[in-house]
Amino acid sequence: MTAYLLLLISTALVNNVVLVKFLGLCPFMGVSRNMDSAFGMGLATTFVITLACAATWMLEHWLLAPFGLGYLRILCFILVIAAAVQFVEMVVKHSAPALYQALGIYLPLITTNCAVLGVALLTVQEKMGFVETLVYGFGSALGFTVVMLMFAGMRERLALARVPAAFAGAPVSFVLASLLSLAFMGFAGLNFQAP
Amino acid sequence: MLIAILSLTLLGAVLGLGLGLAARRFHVEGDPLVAQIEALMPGSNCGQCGFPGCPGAASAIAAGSAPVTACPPGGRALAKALAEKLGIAIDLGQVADAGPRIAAVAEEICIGCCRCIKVCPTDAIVGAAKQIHNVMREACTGCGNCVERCPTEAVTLQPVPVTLQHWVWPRPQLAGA
Amino acid sequence: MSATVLSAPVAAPHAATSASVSRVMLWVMAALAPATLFGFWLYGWPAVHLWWITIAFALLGESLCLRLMRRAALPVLFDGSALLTGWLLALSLPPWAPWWIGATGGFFATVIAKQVFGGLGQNLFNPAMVARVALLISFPVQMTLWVAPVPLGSAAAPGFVDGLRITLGALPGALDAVASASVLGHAKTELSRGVDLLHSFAVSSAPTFGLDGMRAGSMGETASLLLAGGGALLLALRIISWHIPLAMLAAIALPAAILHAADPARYLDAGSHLLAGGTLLGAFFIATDYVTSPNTRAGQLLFGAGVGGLTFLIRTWGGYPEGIAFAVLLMNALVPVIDRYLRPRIHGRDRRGRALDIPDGEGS
Amino acid sequence: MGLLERFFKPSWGVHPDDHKRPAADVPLRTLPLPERLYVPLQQHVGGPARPVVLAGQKVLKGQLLAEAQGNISAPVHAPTSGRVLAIGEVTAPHPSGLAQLAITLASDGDERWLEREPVADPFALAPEEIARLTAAAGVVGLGGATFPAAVKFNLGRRLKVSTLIVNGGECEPYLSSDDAVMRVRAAEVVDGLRIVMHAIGAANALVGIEDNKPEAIAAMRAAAAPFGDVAIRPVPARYPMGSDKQLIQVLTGKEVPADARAAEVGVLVHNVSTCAAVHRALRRGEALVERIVTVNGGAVRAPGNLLAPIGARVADLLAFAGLAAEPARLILGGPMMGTLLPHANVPLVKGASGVLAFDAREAARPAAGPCIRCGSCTVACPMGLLPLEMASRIRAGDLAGATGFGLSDCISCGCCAWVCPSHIPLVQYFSHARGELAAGERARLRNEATRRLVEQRGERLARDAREKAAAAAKRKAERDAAKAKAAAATESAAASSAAVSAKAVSP
Repeated sequence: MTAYLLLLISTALVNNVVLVKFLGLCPFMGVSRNMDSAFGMGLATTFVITLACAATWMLEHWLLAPFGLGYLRILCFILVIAAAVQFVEMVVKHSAPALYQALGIYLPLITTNCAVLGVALLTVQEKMGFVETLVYGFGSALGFTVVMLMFAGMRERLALARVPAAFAGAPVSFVLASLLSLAFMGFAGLNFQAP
Repeated sequence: MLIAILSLTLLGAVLGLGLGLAARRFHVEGDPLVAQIEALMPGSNCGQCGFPGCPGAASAIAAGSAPVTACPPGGRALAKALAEKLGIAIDLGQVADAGPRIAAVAEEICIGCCRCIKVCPTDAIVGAAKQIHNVMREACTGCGNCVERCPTEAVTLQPVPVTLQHWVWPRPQLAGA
Repeated sequence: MSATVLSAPVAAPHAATSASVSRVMLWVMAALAPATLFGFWLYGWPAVHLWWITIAFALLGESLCLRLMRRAALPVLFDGSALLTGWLLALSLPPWAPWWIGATGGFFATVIAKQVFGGLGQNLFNPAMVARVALLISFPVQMTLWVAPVPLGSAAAPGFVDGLRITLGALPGALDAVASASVLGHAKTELSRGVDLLHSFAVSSAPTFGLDGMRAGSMGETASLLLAGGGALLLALRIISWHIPLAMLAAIALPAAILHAADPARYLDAGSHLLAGGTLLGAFFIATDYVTSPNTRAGQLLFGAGVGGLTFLIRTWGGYPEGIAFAVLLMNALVPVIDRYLRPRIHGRDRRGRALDIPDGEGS
Repeated sequence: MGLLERFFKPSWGVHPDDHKRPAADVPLRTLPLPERLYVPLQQHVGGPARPVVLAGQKVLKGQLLAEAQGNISAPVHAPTSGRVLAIGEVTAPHPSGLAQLAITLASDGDERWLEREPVADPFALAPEEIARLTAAAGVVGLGGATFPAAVKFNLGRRLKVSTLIVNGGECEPYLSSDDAVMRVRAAEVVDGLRIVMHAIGAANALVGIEDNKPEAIAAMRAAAAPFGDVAIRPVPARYPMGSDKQLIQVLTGKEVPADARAAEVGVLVHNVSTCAAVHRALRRGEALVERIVTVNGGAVRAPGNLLAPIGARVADLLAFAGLAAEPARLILGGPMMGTLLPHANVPLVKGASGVLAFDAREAARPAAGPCIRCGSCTVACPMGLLPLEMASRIRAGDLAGATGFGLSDCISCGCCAWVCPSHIPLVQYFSHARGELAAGERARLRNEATRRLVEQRGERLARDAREKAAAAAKRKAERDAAKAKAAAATESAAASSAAVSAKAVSP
């Protein structure tokens, strides 16, 4: 149990997908204008990553590995992810039209969000067990959501600031992201094992 | 090879079936956006935007083929509301808006031809043939149709005077804050 | 009778408090002064030189940005905020650090962390801490070289000119002579070498410390009593409220006390955590920065607890011996989220913003 | 609400220097009757009054000049006897400097009252009758809100209010007009408030007076001593103690829900001066034609309280009190919530509790700086709002965001702007945003009205077309019928002629 908790913290904070691994930057910059849509995006991505991790684990261990179909891995994974995203899109459009509108193109683009495929491939690469894979995927997604929320909150405040013309818009957002990344370096080397 | 083809086919079929079922379960009717935009428009169907009335303009704006600044009577306020609805950023500075204006009839020039009455979308002009016409201020939307039709240039658009009831505190203009 | 017509109407109130931003800044500086002077005395002239260089470059960065943006520079410089930023940064630097550490840091703090975001009041991270973290990550060696106390007047203390030469990097070797380790750094290094705390602090070369502040550390962080006194002054003047400092100190001390009781060989005690490193400087002067802390009391408690908890986490299990700066930055990033979810209750409404119910039995 | 609330004890409000003395201690003086009086038609919340006099007409003091119009309105009466000069526009006591309709009166100096009809025992009257007489006397809330008093009576009776709260807080600095009323007319206030209690059916009354007015407290205690159901309650001096919601909470512990009226939690608030005016309206049969007003400020030579007729110019009051310096700023009301006057040639209205003439030192304001998020405003706000968040959104044009932070709950008390170390004019931001939102709401209503008109026009055009078509069809049918008839006739004629010819031929 403790091991899973530590894995969760490690994936969410120490090896944060966005700020440390620099995956999933597209929605990170794209849907972080306000906290509600950022949170919605975080939830959608969490769902997709966790589902995709579970599905790809089964695919890998029950289909690809036994039959030696390793070369089809990316193809199959993308197929599964795309289906999961399609499903999420339908659910969001049905139950939260406002969020659907706010997320816009970034919702279908979760398919090509490198964080999703990246996390799925990493779990295969690390040869994790099923529960470990789930925790890893969920932890990564949690880290993504937390950072999205933080960043969106700061950008909301930034929208009210008198940013110099040269930095207004995207530039200051990138400066902000870099400073946030700087802050997350504090988690580097976090190690709960006895020294 | 065969296994690869089979497994991919199977995967595709299963996922497709699942999505098909989900699509049925989470079906959404139509596009509510056009109706929402139409509700924001002035609704006078004056035609200054170049579309056949407000519903036409609403669908064009929803489809993105017309800018949110297309409606002159709506002015800056409408453009801002539409931009918010559609989630796009606009530069409000480019929208010409001299504040609300309404039509006024210069009584000494009016010949009572009734042409303005016929084009007014809100029946805001009263009068009869050979009688001086008058504008009901509450009903006028300032669309300007009557100004174009008046043969003697007796109808003009005049800014609505500011009264104590309508006066709004100006936003503080500060250098530092 | 006068019939002056004003050009633009001015809204009420037509009276105002006598407080002002620059007065607040002045008081904070006054509260910092004793600890700073103690640092000057303790670490000698190099510390003085580093201090003014850091402040000078902070002011330079600020005025350069204002020039570029064609805003009037003087009134902004005189509000004291850039000076205070440079000051706080200098206090968090190793006292004998070379001049370019202070210069880069001061410049970075006001330019990248503050003016790029729109200047005073609009920055999202504490400028001094952004600069400190950036320096720590870029120049880890220079940023972790501490000196043992060489009080002015003692034999080992460098003179004014030697001090300048040390700061300018023209006296190599001078630093090595008096190099020492900070308490937190010593504990972390020894632990990573497999020496537990009971043994590592038993040796005679181990850094000692008490309330007198006579130990190695950043320029302004060792004078615990003077810092606490400054904090008390700010609290008494109601410039800061007790919520952030108290929550932060408690969030460091509580887990430290519990874990130390459980395993004294692995975990430092609460007293060391409170006195060592930048805990007090951070609690009273850095975490309480208005701009980058929440604006409700409940939010401030949460913020303070977060800074304290993260500091303890990084100090105890992280890769860096000191975690105040990181913890402050991480919690700064959470401030908008905290502010959004912890709002004060509006009179006549419940916490979720709905109007209160009209009580039964009253009215109709 | 338990421990949490107790721990985060509200510490709202500010303590500005009150500057009430020495003006408050100067004996009450009476303003010599000015030659001209300008009585605005709207001195209250609600619809403007409709004039019932004509230019040139002679009127007596207390005579009705304009009658109430609509459900929420109040009449205005002649403040002295004389002749109506004109009914036209004068500059309103409003920061915009816009004009407002007023009746100009030339006084004849006789001060001849209209026949007054005092009520000997108001407690024998039905509550409705008290409300009617109060309304007829033009009594409105004199604390500054100027809500017609009688409307509130009826509301209180309908909602079965149990407690009347009498507001003697007067927390605004510089002002002491309520203080003067309580010192000089304590018996009238107590009698008036007992009449109000009778009118609304309240069982008891609490008079809240800030503890910086010991003389007023003593006078009121003496006047209220015979009445067990009237309690004088000193409250701590803290701005805005005189705000309804805050005073209710301090005196009764009740919190008025947002968007609800105080009467809905069983209390009703009336100002002490309003109570005195109710007493005069009933016991003396006098309409509200004069009030006690504080003239104060650094530019005034002899500050103090003046009894002045409604409609006197601010310039008249200042001239009487004397000016020590050219006023740098003129304010109607108190410094915290009062309105800036464009110049001194504006009339005194019923809701004006003070006229302040600030000298240059008092009027000087440091330039506003950027918000440093110090949170002073959130601590000071008596409503628990976040003024800094609202203002930053309004500055960026995000009115909806500001509304989300509770803009509609703001009472414009000015605590936030007073306490701001950056001197940001927060209240002006909020006033601006509210004005814009109201304008937007008006535009929306107008839009809806337009839509209805367009629909009606469409229907009319369709009806016209239908009728035209019907008429055309009818005409066509008639024509066809006529044609058919004619055709038939010609046919028959032809046939007959043929027959005739045939006949003619046949033989």
